[in-house]
Formats: sequence, structure tokens, C-alpha cells
Amino acid sequence: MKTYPTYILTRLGQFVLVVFIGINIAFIVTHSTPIDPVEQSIAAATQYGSTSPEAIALMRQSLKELYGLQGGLADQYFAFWRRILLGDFGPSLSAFPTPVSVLVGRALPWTAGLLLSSTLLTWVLGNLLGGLAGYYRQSRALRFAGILAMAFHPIPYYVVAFVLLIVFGYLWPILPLSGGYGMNMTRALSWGFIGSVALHSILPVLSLALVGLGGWFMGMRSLVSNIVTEDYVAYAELGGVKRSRILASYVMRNALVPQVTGLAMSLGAIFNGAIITEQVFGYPGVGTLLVSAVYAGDYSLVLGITTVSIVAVSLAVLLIDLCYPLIDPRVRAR
Amino acid sequence: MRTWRAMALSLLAICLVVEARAQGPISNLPRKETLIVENPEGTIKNAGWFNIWAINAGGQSTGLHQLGMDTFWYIDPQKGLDGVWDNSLAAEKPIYNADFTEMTVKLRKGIFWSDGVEFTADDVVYTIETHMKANGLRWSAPVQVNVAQVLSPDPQTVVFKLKKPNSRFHALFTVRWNAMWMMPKHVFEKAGDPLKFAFDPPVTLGPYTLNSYDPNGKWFIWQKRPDWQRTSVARFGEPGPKYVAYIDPGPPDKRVIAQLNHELDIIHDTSPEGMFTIAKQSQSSHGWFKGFPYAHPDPTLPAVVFNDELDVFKNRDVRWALALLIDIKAVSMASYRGAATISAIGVPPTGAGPENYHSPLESWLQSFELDTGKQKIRPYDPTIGKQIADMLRPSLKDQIPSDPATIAKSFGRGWWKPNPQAATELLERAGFSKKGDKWFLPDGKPFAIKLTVEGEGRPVMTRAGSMIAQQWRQFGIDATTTVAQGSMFDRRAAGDFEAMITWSVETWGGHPDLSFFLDSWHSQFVAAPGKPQPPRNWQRWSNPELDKLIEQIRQTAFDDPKGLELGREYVKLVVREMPTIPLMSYNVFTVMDDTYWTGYPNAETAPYTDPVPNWANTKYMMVRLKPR
Amino acid sequence: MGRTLLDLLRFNRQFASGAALLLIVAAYACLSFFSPYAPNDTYVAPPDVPPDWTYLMGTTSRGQDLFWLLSFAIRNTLAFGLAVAVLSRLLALAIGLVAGYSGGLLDRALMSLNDTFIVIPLFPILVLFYFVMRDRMSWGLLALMMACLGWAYDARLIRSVAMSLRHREFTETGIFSGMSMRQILVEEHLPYVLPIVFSTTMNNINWSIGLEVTLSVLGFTDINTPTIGVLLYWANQHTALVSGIWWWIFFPVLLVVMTFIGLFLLAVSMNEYIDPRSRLGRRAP
Amino acid sequence: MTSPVLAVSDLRAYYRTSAFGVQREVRAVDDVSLAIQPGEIYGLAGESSSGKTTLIKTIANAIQPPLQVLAGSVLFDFAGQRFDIHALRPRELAAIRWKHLSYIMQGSMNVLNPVRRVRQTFVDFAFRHIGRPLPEFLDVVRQHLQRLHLEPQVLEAYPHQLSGGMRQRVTIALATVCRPQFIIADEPTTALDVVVQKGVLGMIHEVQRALGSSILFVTHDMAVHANLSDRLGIMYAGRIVEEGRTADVFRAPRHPYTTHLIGSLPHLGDAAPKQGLPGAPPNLADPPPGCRFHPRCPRASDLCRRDVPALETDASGHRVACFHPATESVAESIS
Repeated sequence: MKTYPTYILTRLGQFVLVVFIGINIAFIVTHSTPIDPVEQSIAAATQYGSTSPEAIALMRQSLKELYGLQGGLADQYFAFWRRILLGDFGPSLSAFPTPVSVLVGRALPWTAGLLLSSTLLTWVLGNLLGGLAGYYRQSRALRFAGILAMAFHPIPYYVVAFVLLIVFGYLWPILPLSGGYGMNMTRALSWGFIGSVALHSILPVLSLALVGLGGWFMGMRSLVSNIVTEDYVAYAELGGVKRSRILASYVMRNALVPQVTGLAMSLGAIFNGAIITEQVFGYPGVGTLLVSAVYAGDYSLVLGITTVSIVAVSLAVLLIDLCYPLIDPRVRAR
Repeated sequence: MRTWRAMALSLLAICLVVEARAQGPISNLPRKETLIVENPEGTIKNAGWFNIWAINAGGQSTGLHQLGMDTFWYIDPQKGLDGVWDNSLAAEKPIYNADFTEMTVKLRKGIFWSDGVEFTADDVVYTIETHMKANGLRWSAPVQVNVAQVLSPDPQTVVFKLKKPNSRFHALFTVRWNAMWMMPKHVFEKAGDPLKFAFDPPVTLGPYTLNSYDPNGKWFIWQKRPDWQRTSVARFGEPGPKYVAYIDPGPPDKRVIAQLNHELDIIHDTSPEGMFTIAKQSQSSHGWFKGFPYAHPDPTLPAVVFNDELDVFKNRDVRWALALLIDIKAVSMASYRGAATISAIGVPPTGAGPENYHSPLESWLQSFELDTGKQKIRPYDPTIGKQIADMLRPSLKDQIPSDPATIAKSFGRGWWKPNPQAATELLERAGFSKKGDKWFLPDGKPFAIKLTVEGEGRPVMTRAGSMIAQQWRQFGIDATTTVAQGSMFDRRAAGDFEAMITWSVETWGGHPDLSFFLDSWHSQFVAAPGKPQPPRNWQRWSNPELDKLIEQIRQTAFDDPKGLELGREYVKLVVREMPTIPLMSYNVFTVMDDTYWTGYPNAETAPYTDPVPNWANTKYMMVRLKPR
Repeated sequence: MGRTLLDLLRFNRQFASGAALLLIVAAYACLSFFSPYAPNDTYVAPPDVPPDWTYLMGTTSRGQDLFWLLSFAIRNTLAFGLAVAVLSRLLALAIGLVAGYSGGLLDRALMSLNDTFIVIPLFPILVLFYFVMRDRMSWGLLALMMACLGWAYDARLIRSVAMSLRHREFTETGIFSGMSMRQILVEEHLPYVLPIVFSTTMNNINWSIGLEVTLSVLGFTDINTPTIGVLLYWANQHTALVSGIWWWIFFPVLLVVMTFIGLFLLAVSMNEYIDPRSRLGRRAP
Repeated sequence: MTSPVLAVSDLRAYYRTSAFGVQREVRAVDDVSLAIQPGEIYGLAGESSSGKTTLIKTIANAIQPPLQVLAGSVLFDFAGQRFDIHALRPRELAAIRWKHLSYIMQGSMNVLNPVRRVRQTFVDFAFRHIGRPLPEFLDVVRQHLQRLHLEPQVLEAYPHQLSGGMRQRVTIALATVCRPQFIIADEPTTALDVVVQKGVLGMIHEVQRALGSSILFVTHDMAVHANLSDRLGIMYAGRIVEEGRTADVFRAPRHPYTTHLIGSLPHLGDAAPKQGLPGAPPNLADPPPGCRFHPRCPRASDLCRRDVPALETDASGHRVACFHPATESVAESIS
């Protein structure tokens, strides 16, 4: 039997290990990209203009020096870790000399806001509906909701997002097509700005929720229909415990235990799922930044985003693991 | 059940509230005074960076170089407001000495920066000297290669002493898409390292100045300068729009929706289908051409660019055989749904191209003979443009012109007639052989070609590539397409491709001079295999005859009519040698909406400039735009 | 097993309709072998024809008969999903069983690796992989890559079951009777986790096809092999939705939805039949 | 004579399914009548799938489809009020549950919600019946626990922190905290080892005497019945085949099935292993005609194969359903 402090320590150790391995994998993968940021910059600078070939050779040399890409892979690796430990990702290579952290910092709040809110909303709604549907198996409305959630689930996200856009942006144009807030609006903590942000997030959140709902719904429903047959539920029913209490504290409460783990894991998808949302709805965020960084061969930026993502997700999982005993008292004994 | 009804009702209520809200303006700018334009750069990563002289650090066509920047000269890809050549900051054309080692520029008087400081020769000298000193600025390299010294004898005169003769040195300051922009000395000299200075807010020389921008790079709003009269464009009148917003409207479908909702006045480019949808559904929108093919042909020539250093493509017969296997009608249909302007020769069929090259060379092309070893054929079919028009007429009816001159202008003239027999003979002469359905190389390996396309970034070219690969495949060559996406530039420069749909030919458009691209085709610049190739000779083709032509052009003045003769010699040479297979002009589906603004350029009545809004010369469009 | 399936087919409506849906999809996929067109050929039919009797599902803007094209696409997509599922299941099984059985340091090492794969953001890795592979990028490679990235969640699940099996009587019996670890895992433990494997397969197929579509729509796959994603990619390139070519999107999506609902119904009814809970005997019947 | 606290008459409850396209009817409880007096422990015995569990489910009105009550009634008499448990509305049902009628269930491991402290479970089940403010309620609970020799600290525990026997004790405390008049105990000791079992049984006995409740005690374990119940009913294939005072049943079993059940109890000094009963319990979806026990009965006659024997009551109140009971009254029954 392990005590809780030992548990925390092992878990912390594991966290550090996971982050370390993850960042190393990311480093290897990003540095094996064949895209050369210098060539990208040259191409961008000369794409439309007339530049003599001699000048290009000179430009190539000076950019290499400027971007600090002279050393070998090993030098870059150690330099990278030195910087990371100081919390610095270095300058972006596709927006030189702006620091990576500035670029990421500008985009991250949008991504985190959008995905956290939609993930949580989806999780709560999916579990609630799924729980109700599993408990009140006869309800026709819930069964209908189930069919709806299931039918949306397998449709490729891109299609769902786009159809929503066409319906609410074109056929019945009530929602804005693009952006995170109204154009030329001052960013301030005013009702106008908050309202604008909320309005612009309706479609992205709705699209993510529609596709995500089915998974939680189905998972919760099957968990609940298993739990309903557990003795303690039958016993509580025999004991005349209130239905609402049975549903909340007996059925849902127990079914939620695995769903909370699921939530922690799905936070990982936050950095994957955003790209198409951002593209379709023109929503600001890390996804677009990431794709453009990949295109530009800006491995500093790619690595910066990936590292932030790895740390954030591991941290989320770690926190959930540490809080797990609160959710499931049985873990404490382990 | 009651709860469900309540939920449905509240949802409806929310919808109604939202509807009431959403029908307001998309921004707090007065819509009637605002022009909303697509910026094809999309979302700008580093929105707060306006130092355009630092390479790739921020956006360029966010309005920054269209409305905020200025330099000596502009050459219009179309007719121009007052001729193709415009003296912008310069008062007159460049003045060279006899051996092209010195260029003198006379500057206009009365031009002011947006902060009220006068623009003088000091700014020019500062700009040049900064680029001479600092490495890694956008124009550092060309300045360092060319300029020995820059002087300003008086505030309106600048003299460049060159390191070696260069008859095209002025091209560095002549805007096609862009050119070397002038820096405000009084701002930069206080800013420290010019590479690390964000230049926010920018001090502009153009008729507009920055109003506001989105830190996430989705939009940039420019405002007309109250002192717009003190800018170079004032010669043509007052710019119409008080505000110009450059936005990222998203993927092609969304641009279409946005314009149909009248929330986007100018679409930079969309898919052909998107263009057709707008043409069908909107009365107020139109392209460069009133009817089909709508699109503006850019002075750019997409082609099948071979990697001529590869053994397979070293042989002219193979290149010609592959050209004779392309059915350009099908390529035009597949890529542009017919809305392409085809070109058989190595000059884009746009701007002044047709009158300088295509038309005069038509008879030469018709009599051009190709010897396959077994027979002599005349591969040129002058009726292909007309055939495409005829093919489209049944479905598009009146939209398709019937006047031969208009057809030639919009669909192009002739192209190579597909001739599999001749291709077979050419390949066999090159030692290739056909066994069963498949072709094999002289060494017995299967004849396979990977045709690299850019993918989503250039959907139309991707489609053209797929079609060409299919045509080669049907002949028995194992041809497939590869999507390069973001690695396009690297692979093109590194020669890491077999054949590619891209362009190595770009011209001024309005001016017959070809040096813009041709100079870099000299064999002195061809890189060794595996080493990066400088732009634009991506095909890495070298030819002594071509070198001679280029050397002659270097010694000819920019406006010398002899240059045109030499250009035509180049055209004949590349027809014979086929180092790349020219296909068509790069047609851009720029769509303009008349709901709020009129006076956009168009092919029929107002070809005064290129409507494509990421070109720096769209500043000339502003003075013609009038509120509706 | 065969009898079970037959019974399910006869008596369980969910199972029967799931099987029917999948059968329709599979039969349709098999039609691709009889297609009159090569999958990549364009302009073999008039473009943009809405569904009618000649072209059951209409034609694309690229002049392809959608009926035949889609048969190739669904075949490749199914094969892709299955390949990813099978490969990643093998990995998940191997790692989950070994970790759960052996415990200790090996378990901790394997689970750290496992957690690393859970927290690594997939998308940038896959996109970078695409650039690294370039021309060699193919459907098979992508499947392999996705399998390597898609096993971690389920390995954890399998491990937890394997851990509970380790202390059970038959495992001890097995150890005392001198069975090797491999034998115990394959002969004793595998049957207990198979139902879990089956039910995760559906989710995994869903996941892999979804990701394939995402990558394809963004153009990060081999566009020469028609899959549902590549189909949508081309539809997107031709702004099909805005241009009113709805069938180009509708039919591929319909088929994907059919496949999933079919798989889902199968998984649900199979789960009811072989409930791992009753097999594990946590509860007396 | 006092009126019985529970009167079951002619109860018939079948499982009716139409799954897989086939109509099936499982006659789990077929014409069962029984009465339980206040303060009595009534034992119900029988092997698994004899319908015991279905019977108590029906009595407790824990009826879920496909189980259906086709005929008969279940009447409770609590404090002079009569309740037809199948005619009650949900709210009325909830009002008598736990207050008058409570349960001790089989599978003590799983009857307590694993994520709730024992205290919370007490609150869930009993708080509304006690009708006192929470601190006072908890005092009542603590006193009750002490009466049952349980430490009040168990209230703060989670179920998994308690041993199996402890959990069952807690369950008993939970079931008796409201001093119900009637307790249904369904195999409460089955999963426990013998020593614990003995303690738990003692506890049930003790609490029953203290509260004066009636208990319907269900188990297949005849030894438990012998020690605990006042009266004993034997179920076979959905029917009660014999019923009488426990001592009488053990001393002179009359139904051959009862004889077998009692005979299967091990006795000290048995040399040979016990003889099993041939055959298996009948399939209740298709029970044999006549007496349902006849295929396995050593005394079966043609009559048994044809007719269903009625449950006859003799003078002493002993009831048996057999054409050939194992006492002197055999001839009488036949005639």
C-alpha cells in the first residue's frame, strides 16, 4: 500500500519523464522537416520581385547567420534545452525577430478559450443527456436526442462545420462568418466586446459540440445502463431514495469516474482539433499559427507550440490524476 | 415534455435576439466609406510588424505596400492610368550614363510622409546606405551587389554609382508587384537596429495611413490621409474610399459567401466554380472580363517545368514528345473550366504580351516544323483558342464571345495539337521503347514521372497537373502527381523534383522587356545538381544561344526597340528547345462587387490597371473608385 | 463463435441491421473492382451532372462518375481504417497485456511511453511526417504512422484489465503449471480482453478515418489514392458546397455515416452478448 | 388472532418476453399464497431459480419488465393500515419504504454506493422518515449503531474501507434504523464466511427481537433456516410446496423435495457423500404438466404426472402440496 504523498511523487516523476520524452520526440520530428526557413524567406522576399541570382546567394548567407542556423544539430539541441529551461523559445524564424512566446501568447488565449469552453460544454451536455438517456430508457425525447447525437458523431468535422457556416452565414445569415470579434473593435472589457466575442464563438462552439457530443453521450449512456443494474442502485430504489438523488449521486456520480479521465485525455485533442475550426470559421488561434509555421519551416515556432501543448496536456492529466482521489474514494486506498 | 417545449422556445428566442444583433454592421466603420478587400496572405502571424524591409517578418499585402509605401517608378501590367510607365516618386525616367555604370534619379517635389516630414533625397540615400550596411534586410543583397556609392547632389537628385554595368538597375525601384520601398530616415535613424524595429505605427508615403489592426492578424484598416494631396498618386485625383480594410476572409467558399452577403468588396482569388456561382447569383459582382472567362490574366506563365538536369529530360525530343501528349483543351477545362488564356510560347499572353509577341509570331509558329526523324510535322494548331470557345458555347451561350479578336484575347490563340504518333517517334528516336501498354527508358527501367503540384495553395494549377499526369498516363507513362504544399519553394530551389507545375517566366506585363525573368536564365547562374538554384531558372536549363541573347539584352537600354527583337529570338529558341512547356497565363479570379463602390478596372472599358488587390499598383485603383 | 454470430443475426435486430449496413457498404466497396473507369481518371463523364439514372450519384466537377469513384474511395477508406485499427490493436494488446501482467518497472516504463503518446499533439507530428516523407507518402505509410500514434488510450484500458487478471486463480494456476508469459497472455488473458478490443476498434476506426479526412481536406495526404478524405479534398477545391454540387459531399458523408452506424450497432450488440463484466465475473449472475 | 403483517394470495408473476421474435413466458411465481405474522421470522427456502427471488421482488414491488404480475395480491398491514403494494402510487410507495418495509440484500459487497460515505447513505435512505434535523438524526443513527455494537466511526467510512462482514452489518443497521415492521432479507449471509455469517445471523436475530419486526428471510441454506426462522416455506419451480413451523418441517418433512433438502445437510459422522437428486430443476418457460417435481420425484405416480397437487393445510397449520406426502396421511390425501 502506497501513501498519498508517495503517489504524488511517483506521479510527478512520471510527469517530468513524459514531458521530457515528448519534447525530445517533437525536437527530432521538427528538425527532420525538409523545409528550410531560409529558403522560405528567400522565396517570400523574391516571389514577385526581380532579384539577381548573385544577390540571392548573398541573401541566403546573411539569413543563415541572422537566424542562427550555422551550428550542427547537436549544438541546436543543447541550445534549445538551455533556452527552454529558461522559459524561452527563441525568435520565430518565419516572423524574425519576434519571439515565439509572443506569437504563441497572442494566439493561445483564443484557442484555449474556444476549446476549453466547447470541450467542457460538450462534456457536460453529453454526459447529462447520456446519463438521462441511460436512466430513462423509455423517454422518446431522449431517444431522439440519442439518435441525433449519434448521427452527427461520424460526420467528418469539416463537413459539419462548413454546413453550419453555410446555413447560418449564408442561407440564414444571422451569425458572423469570420473572426474572433467584430472588425475594428477595441479590445477592452466592455459588454460590446464580450458580446462580439460570444457571438463570433457560437458557430465554432456549436460545430465542435455537435461532433463531440455523440462520443460522450454514447459513452455515458452505456456506462449508465451498466450502473443501473448495480446492486447499490437497485437497493436505493428499493429503499425509496428519491429518483433525482439516485440519478445524481448513485448513477451519474459513479459513471462520471471514467468520464473524468476521458475529459483529461480529450484535453489533448485541444491542440489537434482547432485547426479545421480555425480555418473554416476564420477563428484566431494556435492551429493556423501551427500550420503556417509548418509551411514556413519555422521549427522554432512549431517546437514552441508543440512544447506548450505537451506541457499543458501532461499538466492537465497530472492534475486530474492528483484530484482523482476526490472523485473516486477507492483510489485513495491504492 | 414541457421542458422540451420550453427549451425549444428559449432557443427560438435566442435566435431572434441574435438575428436582431447580427444584422448590424460588421464593423463600426461607415460601410459606405469603406472598401473591404481580401488579403491573400491570410492571417498575419506577426500583425504588429510593419517594417517591410525586414524579410518575412510581417505582412506585405495587408495594405502596407499598396497604400502605405512608394518608390520611384511603377510599370502597370495593363494599360496604366497615364501610360504603362508611371513616374511615382521620381520626376522622370531613370537616366543612365553610356556604359550603364551610373544611374541618376530626379525626385518629385512636395511629397510628404504621413507625419508631415518632407520626403527628400536624404531618405533615398538613407535607405540605400542602410541596406549597404545591414545584412539580411529585404533588399540588402541586390543593393550590396550593385551599388558602390550613392550621392545626393541636391534634395531632388540621387546618383547611384554602380559596381558594374547594369542596364536594368532601375528595375530594383520599379514596381511590378513590388519594388524596393523608401524608408523614412527620420523614423529609422532613431530606431536602432533596422532588423529589430517593428515600425508600428508605420509612417507612410502613400495616400493612406494605418487606422487600426487586429493583433491576431485577421484585418488591417487604413485611413485616407487628410493631406493625401501631398502624395504621388494625387496627380490622378482623390482616392475614393475613406477607409480600406484588408481582411482574411478564409477559404474560397467563404470568400464567395462573404461577397454574396456584400461583406467583401474585392475577392483576390477564388475557384472557377466560386466565380461561376457569383456570376450566377449576384447582379452586382463582376470580374476583369464582363463575361466568361472573368479572370484577370496575370503576367505570369504557368508551365510544365522540367528538371532539365535529370537525364530523362536532357533530351529535347523527350520534352517535345511530352508536350505533344498534352491536350491543352482538356487541361484548360480541368484547371479553369475553360476560363484559361492559353499560350504556346514562353511569354504570358497578357498585358502587352500578345501585341508584342503572340501576334507577330503567329505566322512563324504556323510554319514551324518539327522533325521527328520519320516525318516533319507542323505541331502548331492556331484554332485551339477558338475550339475552346466553341466547346463552351453550348453551355454558356452568350457569355462566350464570337469575335475572333476577343476570343484570342480571352482564351488565347493556338497551341500544340496532340500528336501521339509524333510523340512515339520522338521517344523512340531518344531510345525509349514501348512494351505492352508501358513505356520504358533506354536503360530498360519504366518511364515514370512524378509531377509536383503545389496543392491547396494553388488549386487550379493542381488540377492542371492532375490532368497532364492523366494524359501522360493514358499514353503509357507512369505519371503521378505529388502535392508539395509548403515544401514547394524548397523543392523547386533544391531541384528536388522531376517535373513541376510552376512558372519560371514572369514579365512586366505592360512593357515588352523580358529581363525581369530572362536575365536569371543565364547559364552562369545554373547551380550544380543538388545545390540550391537561385530564382527563376527552376528548370536549370542552360543553352549557349540563350546566353548570347541575354548578354545582348544586358547591353541594350530598357526602352530600346532592339530589346523586343531579342525577346522574339528568345521565344523562337524556347519553342525549338521546349525547356519548359508553357501552358497558360495565371488567371486570377478577382471579383469586384459594385454594391458600395464603382469604377473598378475591367478588360473592356477600363483596363487602367490590374485589379488583383495584392499588387502594389492597386493604389491607382483607389483614385478611380467612386461611392455608389 | 459462428453459431453465436448466426444467433445474433437471427434474433438481435441491432446486430442484424448493423451487419446489413456494413454489408451494403462492403458490397458497394467491392463494386470498385468492376468499375469501368480507372480511379484517377478525370473528365470521363460530363461534369456537374446531378444524380439521375445514368449517373446514380451524379458526377463531380472533375468529370468523374461519383458512383464508381466513391466505390474506390470507400474501399480505400475502409481498408485504411481497418489497417490502422488492426495494427494499433496489436500494439495496444501487446503493450497493455505485458505491462499489466508484469507490473513493476517494466509496467512503469511502458506506461510512461504510453502517456507520452497520449500527450504528444498528433496533428503537427502527422503534418511534419507528411513533409518528411514527401513523395514516398502513401496510404499505407500513413496507416502505419497513425497506428503508431493511436494505440495509447486503449493500451491503458487493456492494461487495467490485465492487472486485474494477474491476481486471478487461473493465472496462478498457469504460472504453477509452468506456462510461459507469452502462453499465459495469449491463451489465458487474451480471451478476456478481446471484447474490449472489439469495442475499441470501432472508436479507433472512427478516429483514424476522421483524422484521415482532416489531413486530406488540408491536403496533407497522397491525393492520388481516392479516399473519402481525398474526395472531400477535391470537392473543397472546387468549392462544391457553394457551387451547389451537394451530391459530391452528401454521398461520401452518407457512406461514412452508414459505416459508423453499422459498426456501432455491431459493437453494441456484441458487447451486450459478451459483456466483459460478466466474463470477468465481477458480479455473480 | 392478530392479522398478518403480510398476506400474499394467489400471486402469479411471469417473465414475458417477445425478444428474438419468439414469445416466451417464464412462470417464475405461480399461485403463491402465504401469510406472515407480526414478530415472525418466515424462512423461504429452495434452490436457485426456484422463484424465491422473483417472489420477493414481487412482494417488494420491485417489478421491472419483462416481469409482470398477472394475478393475486400482496397486502401489507402496517400500524393498522392496509396497503396493496401493487396498487400504490409511487409517492405512497416511497413513503412506506424503509419506514415500514426495508431490505437486507444479497451481495453485501455492492449494495452500498462506493462513492458515498456511509453517513450519506444513511441520510439518503432514512433521513426523511425520521423527521428530525440532521444533527439529531445522526445521533439517532449513532445510537442505533451502538445498539448493534458498531462503532459510530463507520459512518465516516467509504464502503471499500470496510470488510465484507462489516459492510453487511452496516447494511443491517441501515435496514433497521427506521424500526420497520417488515424486513425482507434476501440471502444476507450467502457471501460471507462461516464465522462472520454466524455473527451476522446473531445480529439479525437480536435486532428482530429488539424491534419486534417480521422478517421474510430468504436463503437456500437449510442450516441457516434451522437456526433462525420461526416458520419455513419451501419453494420449488415457482410454487410453495411445503410450509410449516420450522421445527416441524425439519422433524417431519412431508414433501419429498423438502426431505431431499433436509437430507442434503451434512451431519457429523456421515461416511458416504450425500446422494444428489437426479435431474435438474424444470425449465419454467415450459414446466412439466402435473406436479412440477414429478420428473425428479422418487414417489411420482401417474396422478402426479397429470394433476397439480393443491397446497393442503392440515390441522396444525402445516401446508403441503403433494399427492404422496411422507407421513401417515398419505392414504387420506389420495382418496
